Order: sequence, then C-alpha cells, then structure tokens
Amino acid sequence: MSTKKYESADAAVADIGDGATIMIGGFGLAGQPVELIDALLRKKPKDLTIVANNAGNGDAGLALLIEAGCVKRILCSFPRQVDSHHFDAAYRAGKIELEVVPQGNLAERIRAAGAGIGAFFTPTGFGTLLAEGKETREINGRNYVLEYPIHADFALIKAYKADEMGNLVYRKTARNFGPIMATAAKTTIAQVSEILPTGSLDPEVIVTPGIFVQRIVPIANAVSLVSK
Amino acid sequence: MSTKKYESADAAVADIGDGATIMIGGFGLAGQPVELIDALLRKKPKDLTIVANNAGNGDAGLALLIEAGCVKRILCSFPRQVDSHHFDAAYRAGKIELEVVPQGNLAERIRAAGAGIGAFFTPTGFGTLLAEGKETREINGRNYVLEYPIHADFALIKAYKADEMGNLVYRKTARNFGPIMATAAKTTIAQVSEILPTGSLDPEVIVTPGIFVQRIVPIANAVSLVSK
Amino acid sequence: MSEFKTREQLAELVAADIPTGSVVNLGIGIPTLVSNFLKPEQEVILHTENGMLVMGREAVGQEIDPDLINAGKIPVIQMPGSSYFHHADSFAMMRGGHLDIAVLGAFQVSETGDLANWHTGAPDAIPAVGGAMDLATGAKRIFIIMELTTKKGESKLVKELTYPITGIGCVSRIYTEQAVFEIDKARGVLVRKLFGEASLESLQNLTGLDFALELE
Amino acid sequence: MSEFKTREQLAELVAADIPTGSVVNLGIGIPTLVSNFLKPEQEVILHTENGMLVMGREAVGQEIDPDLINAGKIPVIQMPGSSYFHHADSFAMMRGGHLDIAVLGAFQVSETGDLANWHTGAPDAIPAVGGAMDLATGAKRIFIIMELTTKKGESKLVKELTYPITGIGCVSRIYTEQAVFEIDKARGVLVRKLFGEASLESLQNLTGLDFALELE
Repeated sequence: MSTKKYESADAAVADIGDGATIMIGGFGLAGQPVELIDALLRKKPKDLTIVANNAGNGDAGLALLIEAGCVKRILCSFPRQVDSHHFDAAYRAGKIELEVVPQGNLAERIRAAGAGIGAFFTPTGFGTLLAEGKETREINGRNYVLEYPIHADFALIKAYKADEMGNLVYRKTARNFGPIMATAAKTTIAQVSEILPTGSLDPEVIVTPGIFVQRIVPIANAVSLVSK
Repeated sequence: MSTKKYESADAAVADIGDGATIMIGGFGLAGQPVELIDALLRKKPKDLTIVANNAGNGDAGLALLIEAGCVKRILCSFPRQVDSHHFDAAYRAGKIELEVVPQGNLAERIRAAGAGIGAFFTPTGFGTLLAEGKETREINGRNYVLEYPIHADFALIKAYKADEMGNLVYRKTARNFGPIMATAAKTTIAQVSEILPTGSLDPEVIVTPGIFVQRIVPIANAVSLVSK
Repeated sequence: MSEFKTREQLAELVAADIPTGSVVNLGIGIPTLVSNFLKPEQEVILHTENGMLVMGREAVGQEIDPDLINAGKIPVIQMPGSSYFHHADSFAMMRGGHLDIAVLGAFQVSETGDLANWHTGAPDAIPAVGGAMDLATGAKRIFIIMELTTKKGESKLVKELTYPITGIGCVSRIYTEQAVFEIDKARGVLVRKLFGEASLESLQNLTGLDFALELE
Repeated sequence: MSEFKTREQLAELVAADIPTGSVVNLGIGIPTLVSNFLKPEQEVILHTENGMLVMGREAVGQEIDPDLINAGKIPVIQMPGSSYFHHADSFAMMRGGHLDIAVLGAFQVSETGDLANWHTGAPDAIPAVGGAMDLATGAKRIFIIMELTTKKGESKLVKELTYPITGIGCVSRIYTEQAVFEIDKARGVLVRKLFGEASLESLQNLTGLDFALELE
C-alpha cells in the first residue's frame, strides 16, 4: 500500500524551495500547522509568497517565518493584530509586500481555485479601496467586483485526524481555511494528531477526501496556543 | 421553543402557489422527496418552474407532477432517461419548456445563489450548443462561459435526520443536490426519516445548518425505490 | 434625568431590539457584549465568521479550548445545535444574505448609511479588513454601536465619510450614548431614542445634520 | 491472427492503462465495465458525479441500497476510505482538475480530440447532457471506448465533428475494436495498437485520415 505518511515535518517540507507560493491554514493560532511551519523555518527558504488569514501571532509559526525574512509577499485579510509585532516591523521596514483581501473574498478565491472557476462576481468590497482598479459590474440592480482564484504550490494545513488514504476530519473552529486550501494547492501537507487505519472514519463525516491530500504528518502533542 | 416541525407533508407545502419556482433534490430517485412532491401533486398547482437534476423517473414523485401538467418549465441536466416517459410525452407535446444545463454548471449556479455570487466563469460548455448566446472570456489561456445563479421560492429536499433546530444530516449518495438547494431557496422544506432532540447531532457532522431550513416533515417509512 | 448610556447599556438595548430567532453576527469589540444580554427565549442564533453557528458564551476555566474561538480569538463554548463548517461556507452564509443582523463598531457612519470601520486612512496604519466588508454588504441589517463623537468631540455621524469606506448604504440603526438613530432610505436619519439631556436640537448642532424626530 | 476486440477486452485494456493511484470517473454504459478489470494493487480511486469517492463495485442482493448508486443509477457498495459530499463539491473536483482520467463513450471523436457524446443532433431527440461536458473539460485525460464505425459502416473517428460537440480538444486516447489511437497535440493521431487484420492502411482507408504508426 503506497503511503502518504511522512515520518517528520522536516521530511514533508523538504522540497519546498525559494519563491514558492504557500497557503497556510488557521484563524489566528486555531488550526495553524505550527510544527510544519517550524520545519519550514529550519530550511530558511527565501522570497516566499504566503496566503493566510493573518500574518502571524506572537512568537510562533508564521510570525517566526516572517521574522526570519523568509516571506517576500503575503496575501491575507487581517495582518495587524494585538500580537502581530513581527509582521508590523517587517511591513514598516518595507521588507514585506502586503495584499489585503476581504476575508470572504479570500476564502472564495481559494475555493474558486480548487473548483476550477475562472473568476467570479462578489458584492464584497465594491466602492472601497480594496476594489480599486478591479472590473465591476451591476447585475440585477446590485454592484459586484470581479475577483480571480488564488492557486498555490503548497498548502500547509492542520487537521484533527486522517486515515491512511489522506481523508481528513477537523476539530471545531480549527477547520476554517484547511478544507478549501487543500483543494487549491498542487501539494497539500496535512499535520494531524493521529493517522487511523483506512475505514475508521465514517464516510459521512470526512470533510477533506484523500484525493486532495498528498502528505500526512502525525504530530501527537501539537502546540495549541490561545493567541492573546 | 418555536418549532420547524410540520405534522404532514400537506401542511408543509400548503402555501406553494401557482407559478412558483421550486427546486427538488435528488439524483434519479436517490434523495428525491417523493412524499413532499405527492403532497404538492394533491394541490395541483399550475405553471410551476422546476429545478432538478432529472425530469422524473417511472411513476413517482416528479414524474407524476409532470404528468399532471403542473410543470410549465424545467431546468435540469438529464431529463431523458430509460423511465422518463411522462416527461418525454409532455415535451414532445410541447407542454413543457426545457432548459438543459450541464450538471456541474447546474450545481454551481445553485450554490452561487446560496453564496451571494453574482455570476461566475466556468470552462464547462464552452463552444457547445449549451453556451450559445452566453458571454465568454479567455482567462490565463483557458476559455470560460459566464453563468448566473439560480434562485428559487421553495426547495423540497430529502435528508436522513434532522434535529429540532433544522440541522440536517444526509445518507450516502442521497445527499447530492440537497445541501446546495437548501441554501438557494427562500423557503426550504426537508423531508426526514426522524427528528431528534437538538444536541443529538454531532456538530462536526451536520451538513446543512438549521438556518437554511424553515420546515421539517418527519416521514418514517419514506418510499425508497431504485429507478430502473 | 437619565444619563448618557454606557457601552453595556447600549449592548443591552441592541440585544432587546433583536427579533426572536434572528441569525446574528457580533463584530469584534463592544458588539460582543450584546451576547451577555440576549435572553434564551429570544432563540437568537450567533454566527462567527471562522466557521460556527449556535456559538455559546465566552469559555471560562476548564471550558477553554484553543480550537474553539470566536472572531476576536476569544475561547467560547459549544451548545446543543452548534455546527462547524469551513471558511467558504461561512462567508457564503454572509454574502448569501442568510444573516439577519450584524452588530459592528464604526469610525464613522454617513447620513445615507455608508459605513467606515476598517481603516483610519492614516498613511502608516497597517490595513486589516477581516470580515468587515463581507458583513457590511452581506447581512440583511447592520446595527452600529459607537460613541457619537470622537475624543476631539467631532461627530462620527457625518454627511460624507472622510475615512475609507467599508460598505455603501448598509447601516440600518446606530446606537450611541446620546441617541439611537435609524437610517430610512426615503426620509433620511430618524432619531428613535434620546438619552440624558440630548435633544433633537442638540444632536443637530453637534452633527450638523438634519434629523426627523420619531421616538419609538 | 488475433480477432477484433470485444467491449470487455477493451475495458480490460483501458483498466491496464490506468496508472497506479489514479482518480478515475467511469462514464455510464460500457466504461463502467472497466471497474471489473481494475486490480486492487492499482489502488485506483473511483469518483462518481453524484457525490462519492472510493466507490465500490456493483451491489448484489442484500447489499443493494437505494441511497447508494452510481451515475448510471446502479446500486454500488461502500468501501473503507469512501467519502460522500454534495453536488457542488463533486463537480468542483471535476472542474478543478482533480480527476486524472474520465472514461467515456462517444458518437464521434475528431482528429484534434474534439468529443461528441451528448446529443445526436436529431431534431426530435430530447437533449440530456448530465456530467458529460463537465467531465470532458475537467478531467486531466479523457479515454474513449467506442466502436470505430457506426452501424452503417461510417467512421466515428472523423476530421470534423458532425454531431453537437461536448468538449473541444479534450480526448487523449481512443479504444476501438480495431485499434487504440492516441491524440498528440503536435503530431496528430497516433496508432498505438492494432487488432485483428487491421493495419495502418486499412484504418486510413476506413477513416480517410492520416495516422502515424507508433505501436506501444
């Protein structure tokens, strides 16, 4: 049986090179694959483009990747937070490009990539700074902005449990961006607390079918912090 | 506690009037809310527009609605089937208008209505009869067709179980169009085999949150046929 | 002589104005106070953008679970009837018009209901929008809780926004320490409640706007 | 002298050409025979448009469950690793390029890989497209199983389609009783296998097309 299981986070991210576009799951720290990011950090890749909801919290995961200067550009909806000091410093020093995207458009653009949609009209952002220069259109009396899908080379996500085929289930609000990022990246690497024998997960409950997951990394006691 | 429970299918469809646009869940007979449709049939509404994957099978549910002349127009992906004789007769007699939609575009147009998307570009159907007269566009070297959402007044769907708040779970491939139709109609009526006390359904397993469901009809031994 | 309203009192007022069975999203900050004043019999369903419906109150002690947080990243509890879903489904609920009310804060609101609450426009301010724009255009009604004036005493209820806009003509009601306003597409800004020694005149002087007095 | 291939033999050939671990959608009719010839060690994952992955074989006797059917409405069984999902997610898998191979039937295929398999074009024929167009444009590769000629002996492999098109330039390989063809964007139609007394010449005479002979 070919396996998607990787013995370590380091092995799973070994081929992520400079200039890669990487989606990182999580809403704050909930669902952020901190151990996968730490492994990426150890490799010190350069000129990364990151797609995530936030731009790192405190001194863990994504925040450290930014502090280490690995990130050239970030697409996210809510970079500035109480504990986003590493991002703030890099941004103010002009060391990181930022594209702010309304959270719902970010989610829909990621979903569109996975669903093969070429572009879509959304009402969110019409008439605001974040729609400047974008095509707009009135449809049935409502104004819309044309938004395009966001694809990625890799997606680093955190799920709750996986089976050997890569089917995933998530835990509470740690689900957030994981399922849609898994569909939008060429290679999806999922950090899970446990890999179960195939057949253990109820088919009705599987959220991310295994066809979207190329690599699974079992990390038993993953860091699980509450961001301030 | 206000309840979404209706004692009978007849009570649940009582206010569906002539000319209504009604989505009907199901793929063939799997997931088709036959008892709800039978109740609708007893009311003999006229000039209905139906949105469904097929145009009725054998002599049950949707097929009988068509046979009774209630349906003025149908949007579907696969009307002609081994046992679609009622539809075939009505269509050949010019008594029913047909808009054939590629199944994936039908699903995405229904999902778009529920998700507030104004329109979207899909590669499916480009250059074919089913894209004639539609706006097209090349995006990153691929050709797309612009498709618009499909809204409805009512959605009749069949789920497996519900709780009192209207949260729904489905059963195997009887899930099909149910979850997306529930989001696209003003009023969703769900036929279920059982209504459980709220809290019985695992929050991770709920497929259709109760906010999308206005009426629940418990029908214990629902007809469940295998279409020929 | 009733005093100006405190934040908690405004949150309580907003809670009382939410119809039974409404699906509601409470924005980060003051709006989250509203959940403390919702009564069970109101059967209000709270939605949080990061993928949960029927969201419970703030979690305390043993209840705290880092995987179960609200939009402000504060741990909350699960309730009977709760459901979880991914980000595209969560914002499809907003964009698709399935939320009845979103309660938000604001830098400014214009007399036509334009909302500014995501960016001060200051050149060195790091922009962050989160779900603000999706909520503003998506929810059927927007209730704003804000002080009527800035620290420098300027009115935050203005003729035209000077801050970057979040959403056009999307605000329905505005709850401030001095008064509750309602924006009526046809008749403009209505004063629905007056607090303390505020009066139609005092409000008009302070804001420079014209209001119709239609107390609830 | 080997005979022309039967449908079952063609289905077996197709099964053998499916790489290990491929995600495959088998169209209604002859293509479904392919699943009978897939070996467990190929670890092929079958997708069905009505919302299931890791779809099992046809159900028999007690196994039959009206809620568990394939695209042809034939009852199938569930397997370890199966998963269920709704229609928008199912077709997002197709449209999003997550299916490696779709095996379909055809009325006609052109020498540039255009496919016609949903509508005969006959005026009184009731059109029905189902997932044909989504599969044609969505799957990474399309394998066709069809007879090389119509009942009247006309070639179904043509210079230009005369039937309504399903998808432009989407066919990769065509399995017929006389030969297996491959469509190469640059070099046109290649003959990869010959059966019975078929030859490059006989095929070119029958179809009126030019082929390159590159047997596998």
